[in-house]
Amino acid sequence: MEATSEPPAGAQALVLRLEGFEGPLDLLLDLARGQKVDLARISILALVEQYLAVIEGARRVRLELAADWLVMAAWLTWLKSRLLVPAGGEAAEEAEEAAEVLAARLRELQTMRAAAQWLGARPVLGQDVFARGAPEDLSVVDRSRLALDLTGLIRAYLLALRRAAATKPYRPPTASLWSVQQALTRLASLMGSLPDWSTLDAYLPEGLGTALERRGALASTLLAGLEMARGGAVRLRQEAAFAPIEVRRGGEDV
Amino acid sequence: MSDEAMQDALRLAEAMVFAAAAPVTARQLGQLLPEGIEAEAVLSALRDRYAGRGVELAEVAGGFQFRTAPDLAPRLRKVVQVPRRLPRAAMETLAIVAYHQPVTRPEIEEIRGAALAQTTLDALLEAGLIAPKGRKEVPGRPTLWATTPAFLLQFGLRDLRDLPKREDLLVEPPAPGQAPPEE
Amino acid sequence: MSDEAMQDALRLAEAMVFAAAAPVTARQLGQLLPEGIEAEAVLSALRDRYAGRGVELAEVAGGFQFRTAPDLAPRLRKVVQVPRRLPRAAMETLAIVAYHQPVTRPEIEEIRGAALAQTTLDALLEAGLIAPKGRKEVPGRPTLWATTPAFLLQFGLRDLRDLPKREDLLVEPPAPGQAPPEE
Repeated sequence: MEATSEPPAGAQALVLRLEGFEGPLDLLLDLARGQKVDLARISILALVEQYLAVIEGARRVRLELAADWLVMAAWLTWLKSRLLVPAGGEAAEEAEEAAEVLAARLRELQTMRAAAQWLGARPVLGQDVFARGAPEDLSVVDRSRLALDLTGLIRAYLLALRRAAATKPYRPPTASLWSVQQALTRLASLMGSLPDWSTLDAYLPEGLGTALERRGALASTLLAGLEMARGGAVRLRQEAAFAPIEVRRGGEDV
Repeated sequence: MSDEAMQDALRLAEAMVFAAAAPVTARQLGQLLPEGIEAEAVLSALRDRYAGRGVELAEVAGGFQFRTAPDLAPRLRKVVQVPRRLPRAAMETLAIVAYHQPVTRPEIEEIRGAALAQTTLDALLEAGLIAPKGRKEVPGRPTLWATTPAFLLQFGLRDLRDLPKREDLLVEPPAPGQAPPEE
Repeated sequence: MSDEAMQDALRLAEAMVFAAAAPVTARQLGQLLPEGIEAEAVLSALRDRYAGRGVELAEVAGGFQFRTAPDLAPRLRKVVQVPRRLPRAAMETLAIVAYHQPVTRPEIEEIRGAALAQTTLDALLEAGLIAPKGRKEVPGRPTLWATTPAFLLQFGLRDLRDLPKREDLLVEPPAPGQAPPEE
């Protein structure tokens, strides 16, 4: 091939601006356009030879070539060898297919280049045409409504209570114990309204909260019962140790 | 000045005033116009051209700017609702009134463990979320506060019993001598 | 429709499109017009009124927007700040995304036959011209890219169907021996 001894003049020029191309496909497209026919009828074989001549020329001027340029060169060398075999064989068919894929890729790249040019030729907003520089905002903000939800309300409540608890010094709740005097009054007023021999429990006041209050009230009521039994107003009995203490009106005998 | 030159100047002035982010002065326009064309005359002609239209040329801040015709502005006005939040103190006070009503101001302060600013109370009153509900029969007869129907509406409640129960919200400190509530 | 009603509708449309920062749709205008007046007819009349003026009514990105006439650009650029044009690689990438969307980065690189520089992708993203649109269900799940409404706005397109057909892009074979038009 002639190119090996003397690369085409065009190829020499291309070598010098190889870096101006974005890659092997970019160069191939440029070479294809140089064939002065439309992309549907380019000669892939001629294209391959031109590309390989450029790579050869680049090597001669000891230009560092990126791997993708060499990969493309290797592939195109393979393609060239297949394109040169007589038509009809399996290898020739394979080569034709590969050549068609390459031609399709070149057409697609060319199409996208044309699309980019078409877009670039449009009047671009901010470059060639301008929208209103100071648009008017005619919207009015209404802040009269409140954004409230239950979750927020409850969170605020808990926060307030927690903060208040944290700031208040701890005061143990005052124990309200049922006094003997209160038990005396209650026992005296209730005596007779309950059946004979009721347990002391029945004479406890209502609304006793804690176990402590209950035990305190029971003790006061027992003391009151003992006090009244001393004067004979009531009688007390207990069937066995730790059994409930029962009480009844005093006076007449059973 | 030829009519063609004036038409060209008018187009340029129109485009310039339209595209500029700030009002355009006669001097700025003049720098773009060819010799012999007065910027003031062009702007005056431009104002006449837009007189009575949906957009008018207004003289503002020493320059010229297009503005929506005043009579159309109300029809173009869009109301954007931006609901505001209540400040934290107001939200806490509202929650306390909701759970403890009817409640006096000193009681609210006692529960919150902080003084209640008049502005906070005013904000809730103005929003119609709370209202006075009689007076407490103690010395000084302080006003009692309660929530309003507007409060229910705002929180999407049918009635006050729809509020989560206090017991479900609070783990109260265990009373002495009593087993602590389940953890 | 009476002439008076039409004049009023024209003024309203003019004011609305003028004031808005984004294109106004026929539907948005229709909501402001009285019964029996077609928004499309009003916008069409408005476009006729502004034809040949310094500011023109353009149909872009599904709506209508006033824009300065393209022939005034050289003079307006002297007074309006103009951002830099996109470099060729970015324009090509944008064209590929526009025609192949949704498309992955490896697919773009395959078509261009060159790696896609990060700066190119960044420039398109920053200009808001492309946006991620899900992921392709292949190993590695690469991001899919598509054009945005800002792309339509920027290039004055009503919608993506305004892009020329692929066949029409190559009708004219590239002039022989000519250097690529822009670098």
